Amino acid sequence: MLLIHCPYCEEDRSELEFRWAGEAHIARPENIAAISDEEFAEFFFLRNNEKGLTYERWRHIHGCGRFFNAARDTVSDRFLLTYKAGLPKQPVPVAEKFAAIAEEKSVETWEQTEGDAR
Amino acid sequence: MSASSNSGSFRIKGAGRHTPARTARFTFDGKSYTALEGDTVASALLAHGVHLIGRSFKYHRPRGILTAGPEEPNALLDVSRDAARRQPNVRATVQEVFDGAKIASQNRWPSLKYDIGAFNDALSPFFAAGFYYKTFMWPREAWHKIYEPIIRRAAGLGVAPTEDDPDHYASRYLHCDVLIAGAGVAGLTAALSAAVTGKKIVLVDEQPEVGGALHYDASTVIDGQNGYDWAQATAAKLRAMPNVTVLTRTTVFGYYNHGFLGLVERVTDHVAKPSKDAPRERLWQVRTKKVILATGSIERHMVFANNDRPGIMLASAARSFLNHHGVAIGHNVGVYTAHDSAYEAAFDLKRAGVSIAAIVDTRDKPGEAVLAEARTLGIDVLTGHAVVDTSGRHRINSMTVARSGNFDRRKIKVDALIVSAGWTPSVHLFSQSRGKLKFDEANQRFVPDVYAQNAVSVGACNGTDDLAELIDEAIMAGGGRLALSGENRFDWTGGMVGAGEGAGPDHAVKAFVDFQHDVTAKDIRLAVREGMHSIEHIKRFTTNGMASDQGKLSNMHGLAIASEMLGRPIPQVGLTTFRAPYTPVTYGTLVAHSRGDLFDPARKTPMHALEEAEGAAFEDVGNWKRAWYFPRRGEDMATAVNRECKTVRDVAGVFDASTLGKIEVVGPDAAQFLNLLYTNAWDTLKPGKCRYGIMTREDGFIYDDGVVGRLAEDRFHVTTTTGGAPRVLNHMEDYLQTEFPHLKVWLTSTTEQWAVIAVQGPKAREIIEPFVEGQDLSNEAFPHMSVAECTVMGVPARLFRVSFTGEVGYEINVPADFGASVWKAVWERAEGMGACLYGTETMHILRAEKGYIIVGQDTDGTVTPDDAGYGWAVSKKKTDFVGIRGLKRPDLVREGRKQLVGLLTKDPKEVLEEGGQIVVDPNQPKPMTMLGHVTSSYWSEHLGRSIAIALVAGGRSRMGETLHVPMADKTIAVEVTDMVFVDKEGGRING
Amino acid sequence: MAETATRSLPLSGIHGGSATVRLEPAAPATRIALRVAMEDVGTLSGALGVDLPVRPKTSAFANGRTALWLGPDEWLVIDEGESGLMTAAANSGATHSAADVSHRNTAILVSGPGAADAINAGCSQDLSLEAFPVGACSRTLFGKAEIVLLRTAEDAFRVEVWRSFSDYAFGLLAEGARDAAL
Amino acid sequence: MRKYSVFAIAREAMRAHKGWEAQWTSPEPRSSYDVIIVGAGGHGLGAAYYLAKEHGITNIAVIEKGWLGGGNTGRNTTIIRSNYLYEESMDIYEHSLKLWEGLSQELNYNTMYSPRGVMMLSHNIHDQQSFKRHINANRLYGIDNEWLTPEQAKAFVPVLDISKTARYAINGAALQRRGGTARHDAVAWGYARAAADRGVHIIQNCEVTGIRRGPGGEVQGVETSKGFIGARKIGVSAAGHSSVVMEMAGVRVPLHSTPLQALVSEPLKPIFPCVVMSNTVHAYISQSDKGELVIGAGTDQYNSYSQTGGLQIITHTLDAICELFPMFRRVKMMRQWGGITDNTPDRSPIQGVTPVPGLFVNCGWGTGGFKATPGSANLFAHLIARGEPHKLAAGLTLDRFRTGRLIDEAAAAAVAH
Repeated sequence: MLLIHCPYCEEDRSELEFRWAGEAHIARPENIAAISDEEFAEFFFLRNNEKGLTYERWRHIHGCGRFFNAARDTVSDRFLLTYKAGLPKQPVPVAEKFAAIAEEKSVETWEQTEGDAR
Repeated sequence: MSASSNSGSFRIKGAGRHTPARTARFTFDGKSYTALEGDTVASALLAHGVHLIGRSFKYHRPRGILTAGPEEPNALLDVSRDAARRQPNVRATVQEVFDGAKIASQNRWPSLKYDIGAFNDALSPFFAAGFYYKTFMWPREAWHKIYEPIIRRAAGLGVAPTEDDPDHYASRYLHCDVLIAGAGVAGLTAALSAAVTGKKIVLVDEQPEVGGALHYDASTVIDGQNGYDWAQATAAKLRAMPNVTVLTRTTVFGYYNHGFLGLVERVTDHVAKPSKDAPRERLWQVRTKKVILATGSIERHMVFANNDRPGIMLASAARSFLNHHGVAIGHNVGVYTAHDSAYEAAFDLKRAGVSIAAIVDTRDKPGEAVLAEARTLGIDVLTGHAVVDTSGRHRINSMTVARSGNFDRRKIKVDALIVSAGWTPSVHLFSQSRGKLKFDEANQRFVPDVYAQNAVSVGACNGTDDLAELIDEAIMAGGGRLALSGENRFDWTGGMVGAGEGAGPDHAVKAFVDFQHDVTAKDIRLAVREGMHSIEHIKRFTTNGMASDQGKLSNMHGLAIASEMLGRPIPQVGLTTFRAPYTPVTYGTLVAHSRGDLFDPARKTPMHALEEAEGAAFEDVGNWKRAWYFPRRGEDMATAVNRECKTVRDVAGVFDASTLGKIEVVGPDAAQFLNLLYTNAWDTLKPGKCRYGIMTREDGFIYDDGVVGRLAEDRFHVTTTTGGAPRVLNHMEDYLQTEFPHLKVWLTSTTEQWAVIAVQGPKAREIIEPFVEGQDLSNEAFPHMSVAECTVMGVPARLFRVSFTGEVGYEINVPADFGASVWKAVWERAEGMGACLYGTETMHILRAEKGYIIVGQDTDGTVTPDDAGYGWAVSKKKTDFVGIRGLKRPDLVREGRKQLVGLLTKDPKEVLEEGGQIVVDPNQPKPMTMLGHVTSSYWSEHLGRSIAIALVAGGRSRMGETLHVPMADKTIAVEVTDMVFVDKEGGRING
Repeated sequence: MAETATRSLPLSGIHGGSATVRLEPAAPATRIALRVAMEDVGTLSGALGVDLPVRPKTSAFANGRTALWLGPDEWLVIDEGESGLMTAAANSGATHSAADVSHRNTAILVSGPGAADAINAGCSQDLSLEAFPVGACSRTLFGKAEIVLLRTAEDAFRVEVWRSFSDYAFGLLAEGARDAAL
Repeated sequence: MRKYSVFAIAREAMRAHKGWEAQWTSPEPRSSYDVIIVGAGGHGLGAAYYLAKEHGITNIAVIEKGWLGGGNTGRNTTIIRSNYLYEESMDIYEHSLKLWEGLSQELNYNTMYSPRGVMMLSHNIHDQQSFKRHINANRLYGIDNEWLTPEQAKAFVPVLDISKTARYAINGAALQRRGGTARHDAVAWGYARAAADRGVHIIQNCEVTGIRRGPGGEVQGVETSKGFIGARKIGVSAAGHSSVVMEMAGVRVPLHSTPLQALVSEPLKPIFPCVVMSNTVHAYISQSDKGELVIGAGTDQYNSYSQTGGLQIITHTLDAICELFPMFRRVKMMRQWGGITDNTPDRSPIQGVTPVPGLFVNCGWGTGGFKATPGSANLFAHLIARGEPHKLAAGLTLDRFRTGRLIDEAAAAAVAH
């Protein structure tokens, strides 16, 4: 059960209060009626599904009700930062980034623990 | 040795910490025994000389008690308080005896002593690891029909409970600064150190009392006093501090993400007569800032031929039984070890009057100190020797000893044998937290290396053996200042992993690595020979470590044997992952309060009780209970529904529509927002009017629908489907907050603010008229699709003139607490006028007769507004709305899409099955080409025939065409028609 | 028609609790769900006679009215009397949304030394006085129901819950209360 | 390859099982192959086997970053069924089920396919309508699936609670008798052994780190932790990691990788005769040959490659299981674990060509890929060998997300496992 910092409530809360809302910073095309089938498919279906640093949206649905953005490492599930909706993509502070890389290396992934000889 | 009391002839007078006068009676396989309070089932049985406890999984070999803790693989029992409170697979070494306990052995038939299944042991040469992958394949059906049932019956251990569990379980969330797992010397010291900082501390231990290894280790002195006494005093001190919670009989079973841990507390399983209010177990869900892991270590057994006989036991277990429970495990005990700890067990036993047949040590050079002490006590030590075999059918009666590398063997008579191959740090929780282990080559063990969460390991689980060092480490981890001294009698040396001498050669020798699953050293070698080179493959092929003890004893041995066989060092072979739970956790505990009425909220409308009183049958719609139909005395469902349908069309009916979702959309940009969220246009809707709206997602498929009323320029009352309410609100919030944040509009769920009483039918107006104030109900003043704020029975109400039946219809919205009162009055009047109450079934039929769709029944997430025949609801003028682009994709505009149409069966009495599939040619071979399916189908009492709605490929171009619905027993011919079956002109609705 | 509708509360007649926890349904109250942008908070506060709190997880009380911060532009305003909250808001002159939710919610009062433990049977928030002091409030989950939790005293809470979830919430509180008394 | 049989076992029993040969070898990679398959799960190994057996291509490497069968093949709850709704789905799952029926004999490896029946519980009218839609479609397509009354369901699963007072009382069930379970490891191992026997190289502990492409954009081979390995055809069958591997070739696929958890109980004597699934209360359960109750939990809500999930997912699943089977409250969870599932927007798989010449993809099996193993592998082999999909898999293309021709089993309210 994740612990998530809500940038509106300014507090860490249990994942139970939140709902994941997909990849962040995918703007709905302003001229959506005019885009091509390919562009629509990309907008609506294609996602980065990053292994590592990902930007995503959450909604504090059983809390303040706000949607917000988060940067999370999908290998360690560590949150690097969260910030309010509407803000542009926030860079991950360098220290956090290094910590995340270190952590990603430090966590026992299944490849490491269950892999064969390396 | 004295048989001092009836609590067992193996009790040692003066030994142990239980009070002789406090006894408890229990039965084992029908025979009655007396135990002392504080005994585990294991210690109580051993006190009576009972060593044969169970049978193994595969070979049904006789098994005894190997350990004194939760790592026990053999002594698994069925423990019951009464018929409904029966628990299989209970560890005898953990379960405390309570007065009246009924205990039985498992996995044997007809009895523990004479078990038919033991025949498997004789056939064991055939049952090598993975043998079942290589046979049982012929003929094809035989696996499922013959072999598998036999294997299943032989496998499994305990018998599942067959009655509903009458006990209850509790759950609690808990927050703290530091959680300390394990209350041995390290955990207690860390707790003391952390407690003085004022932080909120939770100290957890799985045993009934704190102390950990001090339970058996009687020679350790801490702070100048006996270690165990120090532990109890320290716990008392901690308990008295307001910032400390001490939980005993509580296991930290899982260490999850972000400082979240699962604990299970066993509250009543040790109590003879538990209070009714006490839960059997309590689940603690803890969120902590820091974890101190003080989980200790687990002693390993020695791997050698026939190392599994009852009476063979870990050295530390023998010490626990003696020093804590006051029970000797035998009269003449042998010792086989590769580690000094077993010597201390021998010393304790010897001093208690038990004779020690010999200490057999694989090492040439055991620790000097223990060797000297053995000499002093006159114990025979055979260094550089191995135990290569044992004998004894239901209990060991001799061990066969050989000098290393020598074929000369001699038998030594024993009635018990204690073993130790050294200690494995308990890194389970550390590993669950996703920390990374490193291999300590010198001591052949894995210890914590890199932490993934804010945790620290102290003591034996961290590979810290020296007591002074351990205390320093624990104080440091706690973060406080503390002066504490500790003294051990002996510093231990030694240890080995893998098979000892006598575990091979492979033919016919069973040297067990994993007791419960009967995995032997040769099984592991076989796996490697067969190409299983990854430890995970070896585990899965042999099932080593997959039994209910999850490899607490077997993993390191298995790994070492594989490593030797592969010729690769242990860290290169890898380690299987430690998974939660640390020890098995009762489902009931994980479920806790979520059972029965609290399993899932049953949402009821304000009128529910009144409907119940009228005899309503209810159906589940999402979380809601909705009145389904109102049978009168003697009516079955069909009769009741036919009556309701007819009455509504002829007179009127009263219906509870409260569950419909309602969203208050308020703000200057409200219309603009709805324009973007619905396919329809809303700026043209005048206050006081309603419109039916369709909502699509970006993909263009129907997502929800409902009537929207405009109450004012800046205020809309939006309704949604019952099941769709939460997701529609979330969907709207998503767009409002993240795509259209510039719009000044807010959304509030008002579903439950309003009780909604629908009155439909020719007499609807007449029925409601006397209750309504402040609104002229005439057709001119309040035509179909109107909304007004007015007063009903003196309370502010929202009145809608809407119809989901095709008749004149009103929906009275009153504040929910008034719902019952208004309903009662309206129904009283309606009943007097010959109207009826009707439920969702009648509602479904009446709307189908009019061709109104139900989203989720007639549509399924693949249907566009046009497919549903609602193309008119998609604005052609708007330049944007959610779904505008998705609707134009090639597949959504192609010819031949499935469209909603009406179906009339050729035989008017025939009612189609909802879900029936439609074909052109019913005689075509399978697989048939299907055109679509029946989405709604009913008997229409009003029409005196059946009607149906269906999704049919190219449906609207097939009007009049005959199609077929092939059923299992017949084929039903149908004609494609329009979807409106009643009052096509729509005159009634405006009546 | 002369007959006037009477009000029946969802939890009327229910009672429960344990040696350390008292559970009782709250008296009927007037409530609005209030939404207003930051710049108009002052205006609305004036109109309602209670300062809408702007710090997360806090509430304010004045003139018989309690305003609970639920989100950055969202408050639940509770008046335990029959008051004109809607009218007061409407007369503020500022752009806002007020929806009457007096009957959508009902409330359960939880008090006694075991109150926090009882609520922690299903609520994942830290209810220690440091983390959740008197006056603190939050929307959160209680088991499988959403609630708004307000601490009214060191050992007393008000649990606001949608009416159709109130049976469930009361039932779970009763279980929590039983366990908290052990 | 030495044939497995009861006689072989008897012979080996006489000599302490010293004569068994390795089931597969661990060769060093060649510099190039005709075909490289990324991912040695059941789907990838099976595809290699069918390429060798049915298409005469044996110069194949299956490259696996961990140990073979260690991904979702070895982590799932082994449910097999084919009673899907849409023709595209029925085609592939029924093809698969037919292969399951003869797989042990085909591979000379006991995969323990056990047609013990898969029962889906209906709790309300909506479930009933949906199940009957499935049953009718299945029947006209030649796939068994039948409606049971609550009493018939109880007769089939005696421990089922069919009382009317249950929170979500059962109003019927759909049963596919040919559905059931199989032994997951045996499927991977059986394919590995049979493929290796035909000359396929299975290269474990070798991580693909890049896909090299030629001047025309066509694939030339893969960069790996063991160096570059050439091939003109690459099939990606990497389950939860499909996005990561496809990204190496610059191809984006509509996938979410999500943790999916499962758990087993302590071993019990036979109590549960088949597979039972319930969509309404979100749970599925069966009993393994070892006696463990095998229970599938739901997916966690967020993207993750961590293979760990939240405890709340497990507790919610057990809530439901204990509601359906109240006597299991005293049973104990022995082990929980997680896998990474790759989920598409319409919950149907993607198998087909990609915009990159020579690159083929098989992914998006979500929570239900195990049942498809033989069928998917068989058709993937066809795709790689012929360069175009078999007609049974023709609807599974990437292009459907452009045209909107989705195969929305989730929307059709099928149980998605």
